[in-house]
Amino acid sequence: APTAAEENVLRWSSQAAIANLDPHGTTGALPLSILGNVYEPLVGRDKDMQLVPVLAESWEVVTPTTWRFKLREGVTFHNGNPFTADDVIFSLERVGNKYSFLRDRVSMIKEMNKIDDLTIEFVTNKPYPILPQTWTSIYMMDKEWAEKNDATVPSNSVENIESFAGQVSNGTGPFTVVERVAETRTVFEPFKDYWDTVGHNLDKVVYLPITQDGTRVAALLSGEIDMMFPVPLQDIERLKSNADTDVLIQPELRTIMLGMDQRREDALQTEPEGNPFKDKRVRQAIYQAIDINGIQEKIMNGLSEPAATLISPLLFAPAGDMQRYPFDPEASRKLLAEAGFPDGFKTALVCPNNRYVNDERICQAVTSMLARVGIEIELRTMNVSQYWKVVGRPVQEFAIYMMGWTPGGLDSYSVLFNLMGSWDEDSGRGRINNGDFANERIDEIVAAVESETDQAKRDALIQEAYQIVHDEVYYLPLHQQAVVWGVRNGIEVMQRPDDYFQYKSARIAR
Amino acid sequence: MSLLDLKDLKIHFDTRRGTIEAVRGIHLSLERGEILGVVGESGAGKSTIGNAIIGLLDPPGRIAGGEIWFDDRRIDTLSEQGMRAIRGRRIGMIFQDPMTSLNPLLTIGDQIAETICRHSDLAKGPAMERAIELLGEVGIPDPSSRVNDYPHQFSGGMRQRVVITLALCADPDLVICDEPTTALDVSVQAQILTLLRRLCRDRNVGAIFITHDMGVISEVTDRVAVMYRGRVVETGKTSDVLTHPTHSYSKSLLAAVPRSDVRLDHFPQLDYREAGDTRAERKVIDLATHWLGRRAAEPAANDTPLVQVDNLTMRFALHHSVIPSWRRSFTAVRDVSFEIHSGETFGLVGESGSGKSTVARMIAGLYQPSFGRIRYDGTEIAGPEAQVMSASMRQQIQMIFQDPFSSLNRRKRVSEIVSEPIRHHRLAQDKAEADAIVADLLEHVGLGAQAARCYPHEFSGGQRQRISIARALATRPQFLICDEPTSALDVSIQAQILNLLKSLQAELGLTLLFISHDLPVIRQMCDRIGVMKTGELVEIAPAEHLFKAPQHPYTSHLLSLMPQVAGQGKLERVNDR
Amino acid sequence: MIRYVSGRLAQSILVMFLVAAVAFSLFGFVGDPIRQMITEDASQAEIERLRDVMGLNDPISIQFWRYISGAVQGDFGVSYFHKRPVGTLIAERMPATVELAGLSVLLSVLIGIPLGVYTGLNRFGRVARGLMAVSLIGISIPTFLIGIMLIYLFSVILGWLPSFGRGDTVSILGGSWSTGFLTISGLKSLILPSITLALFQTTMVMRLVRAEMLDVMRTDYIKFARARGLGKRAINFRHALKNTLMPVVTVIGLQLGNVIAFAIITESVFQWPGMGRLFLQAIQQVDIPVMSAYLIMIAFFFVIINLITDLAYYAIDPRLRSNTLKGTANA
Amino acid sequence: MPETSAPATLSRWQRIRQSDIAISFLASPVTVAAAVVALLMIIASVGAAFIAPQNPYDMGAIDIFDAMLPPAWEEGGDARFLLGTDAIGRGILSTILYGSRMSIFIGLVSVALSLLIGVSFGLIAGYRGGLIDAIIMRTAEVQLALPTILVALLINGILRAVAPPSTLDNVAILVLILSIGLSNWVQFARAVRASTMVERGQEYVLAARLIGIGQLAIMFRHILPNVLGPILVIATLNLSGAILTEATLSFLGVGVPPTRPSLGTLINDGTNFLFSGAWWITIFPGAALALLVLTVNLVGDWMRDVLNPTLE
Ligand SMILES: Nc1ncnc2c1ncn2[C@@H]1O[C@H](COP(=O)(O)OP(=O)(O)OP(=O)(O)O)[C@@H](O)[C@H]1O
Ligand SMILES: Nc1ncnc2c1ncn2[C@@H]1O[C@H](COP(=O)(O)OP(=O)(O)OP(=O)(O)O)[C@@H](O)[C@H]1O
Ligand SMILES: [Mg+2]
Ligand SMILES: [Mg+2]
Repeated sequence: APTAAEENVLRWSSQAAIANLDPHGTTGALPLSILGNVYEPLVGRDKDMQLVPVLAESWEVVTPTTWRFKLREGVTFHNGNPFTADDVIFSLERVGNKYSFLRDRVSMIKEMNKIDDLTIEFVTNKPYPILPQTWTSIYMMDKEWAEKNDATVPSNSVENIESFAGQVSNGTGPFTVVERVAETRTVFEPFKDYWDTVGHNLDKVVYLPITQDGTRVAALLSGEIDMMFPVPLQDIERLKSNADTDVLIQPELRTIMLGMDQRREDALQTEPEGNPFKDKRVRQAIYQAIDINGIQEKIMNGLSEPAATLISPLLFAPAGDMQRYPFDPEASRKLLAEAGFPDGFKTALVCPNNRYVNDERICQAVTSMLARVGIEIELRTMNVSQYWKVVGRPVQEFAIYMMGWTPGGLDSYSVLFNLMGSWDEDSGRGRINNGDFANERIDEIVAAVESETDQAKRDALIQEAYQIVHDEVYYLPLHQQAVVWGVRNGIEVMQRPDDYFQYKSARIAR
Repeated sequence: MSLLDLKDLKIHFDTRRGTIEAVRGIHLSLERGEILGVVGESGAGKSTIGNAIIGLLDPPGRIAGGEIWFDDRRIDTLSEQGMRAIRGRRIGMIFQDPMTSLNPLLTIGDQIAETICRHSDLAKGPAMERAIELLGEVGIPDPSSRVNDYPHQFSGGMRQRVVITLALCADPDLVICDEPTTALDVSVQAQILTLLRRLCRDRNVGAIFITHDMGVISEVTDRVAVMYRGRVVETGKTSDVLTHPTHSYSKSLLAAVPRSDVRLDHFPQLDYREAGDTRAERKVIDLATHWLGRRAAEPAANDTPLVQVDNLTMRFALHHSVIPSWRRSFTAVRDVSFEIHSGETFGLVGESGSGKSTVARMIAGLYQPSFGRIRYDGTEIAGPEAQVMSASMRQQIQMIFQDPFSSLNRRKRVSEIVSEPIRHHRLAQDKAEADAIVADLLEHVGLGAQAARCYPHEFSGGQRQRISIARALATRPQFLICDEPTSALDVSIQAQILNLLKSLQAELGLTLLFISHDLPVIRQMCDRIGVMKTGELVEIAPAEHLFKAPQHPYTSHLLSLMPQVAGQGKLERVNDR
Repeated sequence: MIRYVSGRLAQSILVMFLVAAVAFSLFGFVGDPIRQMITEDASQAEIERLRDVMGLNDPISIQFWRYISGAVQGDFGVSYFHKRPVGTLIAERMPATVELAGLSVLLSVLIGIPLGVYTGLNRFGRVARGLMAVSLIGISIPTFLIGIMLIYLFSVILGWLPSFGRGDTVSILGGSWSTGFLTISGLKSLILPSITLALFQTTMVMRLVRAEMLDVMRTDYIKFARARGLGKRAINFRHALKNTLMPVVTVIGLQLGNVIAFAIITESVFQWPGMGRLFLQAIQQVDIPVMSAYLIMIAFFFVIINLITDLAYYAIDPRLRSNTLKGTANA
Repeated sequence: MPETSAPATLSRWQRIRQSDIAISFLASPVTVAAAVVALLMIIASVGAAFIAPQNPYDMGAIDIFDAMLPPAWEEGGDARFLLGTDAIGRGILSTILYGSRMSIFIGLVSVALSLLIGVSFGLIAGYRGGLIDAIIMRTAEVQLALPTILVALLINGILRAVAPPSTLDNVAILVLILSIGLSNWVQFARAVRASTMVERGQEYVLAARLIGIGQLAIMFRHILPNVLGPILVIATLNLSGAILTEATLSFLGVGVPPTRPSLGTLINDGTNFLFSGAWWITIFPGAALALLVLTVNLVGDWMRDVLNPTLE
């Protein structure tokens, strides 16, 4: 065995500790991404976000409501058990547990039929064209192991159950967890019997969470860690100018936007009385008063992609062809005057202050830009745990609010259904349409897209919906932020737009 | 060469209001084995000299001129380091105030033992044994258990004895005693004086003895210096000065010494005023027109005694415990009963630690008696059926505390301290009137209206005692408890104040409970006297009766020990039985 | 004595109950736990379902009752966020915090008291005045700034000390306690955070001791102690210092409690795996079981600390032991 | 006994000049300097609207393209912004001026609040003892266990529920003052109580009781001046704590709005830029705060000494 000095140890850091190793016990993007090195889904994504087979070799739609998945052969769990259809059924049932917070992801399943050990059929309640996309972070567990260790249900705080799987892992992934000290570190080692060939040359990976941005940057600078993300935008220069470190940058998938209250008769904290946001001219005036390039240059250090609509062109290529309304305070003032506000009006904006990259600063900049066309804004920012409560249904305490959205399954449908459709309590359509605008045509498109399997037709419908939102200025899209990783020289990692760090693609150059 | 030489010593206090010349160039010298008495006006600078010798002047005091020589070395210029080698070891010091001289957080034994350890090579254990021995020598009963007590558990006189022990425990060559026996009963006082004398004679120790008690001066000192306003006005052999004073201040002082042989109507008072004294002329009070004479309501004259004390018992818990047998308590007052009639002065004498102050405090309502009851003017104020004292009753009962140092709030000006009762009981129409009353009261206790602006720490011991008296008088009380009211006062001021009390009594029927160790004063002041010993009241008798024919052996023992001033007629001792 | 202590402990149950009650009544203001746990694109129906399942739709009083009846049996629930029993979570993080807090309070006492004595004695000395001014730096610069600057200097530029974490720890006491005091890296890791944390308290202790020293040095018993020729050390430390201790003990007690309970900023800056971070996380994640248990524990902590401080008063000042004044205050 | 006599008639000004406080104040040049600096800072912040080159609270006047400018004397600096600008283009100098007003106000008022509550409770608990003491001290323990953050959220929640929306701005400040004030009273209470327990047995207290002075008056007029020493120390030290806590609370959305930054918020934000070289965002406000704290403490030290007449 190599001695400690020769070992290739990769120490890296990000914001949050892995609270729990149970792959079905968390919904956080970071823990799920880290666990992705230990556990694997049936279907994954490559670095361009394209679907790739992982534990499923292939899948097909048998009928609009029936999917057949063919499982990979020769896959074993870390404990040596073979991976079979039973494990899939077990895992999906486990995810569907009453207390699971991921239950949404499998609630469309009506039944699961094991055809043979490596084939399985899923029947959905209604056509569900994005089934594989939805499951990219549903990880497979070993049924036998779980049953033996009494880990058949994920941990939950209602029945005070702590799952065994929360502390010990047994996946099929390329790495195993060998040591864990709460809040301090998690140590991974390669899994020798991994089914796939791997390109990495690591002997050990140590994950060291560091919450504070400054400390994390310092740790990279001082050489205590080899790689970390996210890098605060203002520290990019510092890492670049340091001889031993560098940064990797990629656009992210999330789109940041502003929404407005278009439901209340009297918008909150708005003077004069009434709801100016019901008037499209006002919405457009606000749109055109925002200097997105200024924000990009001064607040995002040039690292943002101004967005013309609610989805990244990486996820929906036609979005790249759409154009923003130009920044034009003159036009904006004129529109306001036409709408009956020649002297502007007073209103309020709520923003999170620890959710998106430089969220608070963006809102301050917007506040100042709007002030220049006469819209006086009362800005309130808060921590995200407060934020969702204030902004989300049913409280919706805002006049203008900020929000960022990465579509679930990376498909436009999620945007259409959640953000653009009008609120429908039964189906949950328009759930995140917090501003509560309603457009019949969009609702029709949502319904059509849901079961449209012809890709071209579907894309056309989606584009039409985006166009309506643009024309009616229902939202004020801002930009896609960037993913920035800091690395020490000599470390090669594959950066992905979804911030997933796959150990199997990392190399340490000697 | 003499042991101690003060050459033209000047001491100044630079205060915010200007410089106070406390000592204005004095010359004094002291031989080995000699005892020098220092007497004089309260505030004359006696304590200041003592402090200066040992290098511990209170800031902002400073030696403004002159030299101090000790054992052929000049010591006023010594470094702190150098002084430390002298203090305690070569010069022992007893400060005027025994109550605050002891660290409240350390036991008596610890404080003595640490001093012994510091100045000898005894280990802690033997030092503690020595401490017990020394405490026994100064007459603390049961010293081996009381070494573990804390200062607040000791009576004033007992603390004073501890302080004496502390000053003497390292066998110094010079002791400075600043009123070492004021809080002591005559028997302990005699014991201490003998001890000091023996020390000086046998071991050739020099002593400076600051006191107001002419009897003590006459009994122990070899030479005496009389001080007035920062100067030594007269020095000489004790017997010469006491019998043939030359300076007129000395004369006025001696004239005021209370007689122990006959009872007089008033204390003799002779005023001496130096040219240049800015203080106002001493005023004779006319109670018919004076503020103090204005009374809210005359007490109904009836036959019931004003104060009635029945079976009073006080127990102090020494050790708390859940387990009853572990609890220790100390019975300071046991089964004391007496009554005081309206317009009378009731004296309380007795050995130090016998519970006099405790009785006084219980009557004043400051301590809750463990058993027994107290009635004031017919109303029960302590006991099983006690009522809450009304404001007017509060106004009627006042007390002068034994310790003038700690009974004044150190953060308040004298004006606030004295005017507080006036303001509280709304005895003045407005602030101006209150201020006038305060000024007047301060004049009458011999401080001068200027004093109102100062803080207590700026005063000498006797001056503080007078502030305390002024405060007690400010409510125009009906019943005044005096716990050693004049112990720190020179006899001339003492006479002035006691005369004031007497005239208040004569014209307004003031009732007094008078606690003192000074038997001549007691004789002059009291109508009836109670004698206390170890918590019990052993005898009550009319004053003259008691002095002439004491009943209890303890009483006669006390009387026999009364120090005598040379030149005054000896007390005719009537043997008991 | 025994009765006093047991009485106080009995009162502490009331305190803990009250803390739990207050805590529960304010959880409504902290945020919505479900939203913290679920994916952002979860459906409304799913959110409602989970609310129901988790009992969050029940009236607060019922939730409180449920919690308290569990707590009485020693069951503080499972964390929403960590999905682990709250007791375990706290126990895991306790050693880190206690060691850091203990060390920094110790530092502040060991440095603050001598400096306080010194500055009190040399009121007008140049060094003393300098110290007084410098000491203010510790409190006028925010903790996080000090922390970051220390990291920058000692980790990034000099590379002497680790910038985060606890270093290597060793399990002692049968594995129930992990200590950083027994390894080199553990000790090195303690340096920066404990200095950061100790700065404020050192200033506080120093200034308090100085203030009290100034008063005490003017008392008659100190003068008399000097007149007896006692040594400088005996006077300054045995006589004077002891008389300054009441407020100092009070404040040290409170600070120790505060540091253990809420050393959030220091723990965050240095990624110290302690209870402060656990609590901050709990607030951000609206992790009600953790918050409640934590607050109850802290309440108990303060009860104990205050009890010890009160006992210390009696140990320090014999005058408090005498009962002459009891009940007479209103006579 | 002092015999230097003061002239009988003094003009008011003379009397003020001759008062103890004035004399000792003028005798201490450091204190005078500190007081002058503190006063200047307070005046500057109150008069920020007249002194500051820009109005950082006027969002319309802020230009994002001015963001992150270094101080005027550095390369790339702009003469309009003497001390540089922050991340959204506010002049640091102007923001310090405007921000200290908020910070000083919140700091002073909240410390005064905790002082008031703490000293009163401490005196009562220490003087009365028994049941009252137990109740007050147990309340204190409940308070201790609740961190400022939660108290702030609670008060915020309650006030927002009861206050009309138009007053929400002021509510934010009220929330800050109340929550910081309420979180800190225990320190004062316990320190005062400790000293009061000792003082209440002193003879001067007995003397006051004898006069018949009420318990409250004894506590506040007699005992309080004697236990004030540690209190002033704690109070002056708490001032900076309060100012910085305010910034921490803003993070939760209960503080001042980010468009009206306080000194604390400014420092807080600025730390994010330390590594990137934009030191001015945090260093200048930090220095302003340090200066304020320093001067307040110097004046506090002096005041402590003046209130103690035995120190000359
Ligand atoms: N707080 C206390 N705790 C315990 N014992 C006490 C306390 N106060 C007084 N004593 C004891 O009670 C006894 C009587 O004390 P008290 O002060 O009444 O004596 P006294 O007659 O006034 O003596 P002196 O003439 O010396 O002042 C003494 O033995 C003293 O030690
Ligand atoms: N700290 C001080 N500040 C100002 N003046 C002081 C101070 N201490 C003492 N004095 C003054 O010095 C003078 C002498 O005081 P000292 O204590 O020596 O008098 P004394 O002769 O001992 O009087 P007594 O017999 O009353 O004790 C007094 O007039 C007093 O007012
Ligand atoms: Mg004297
Ligand atoms: Mg007595």
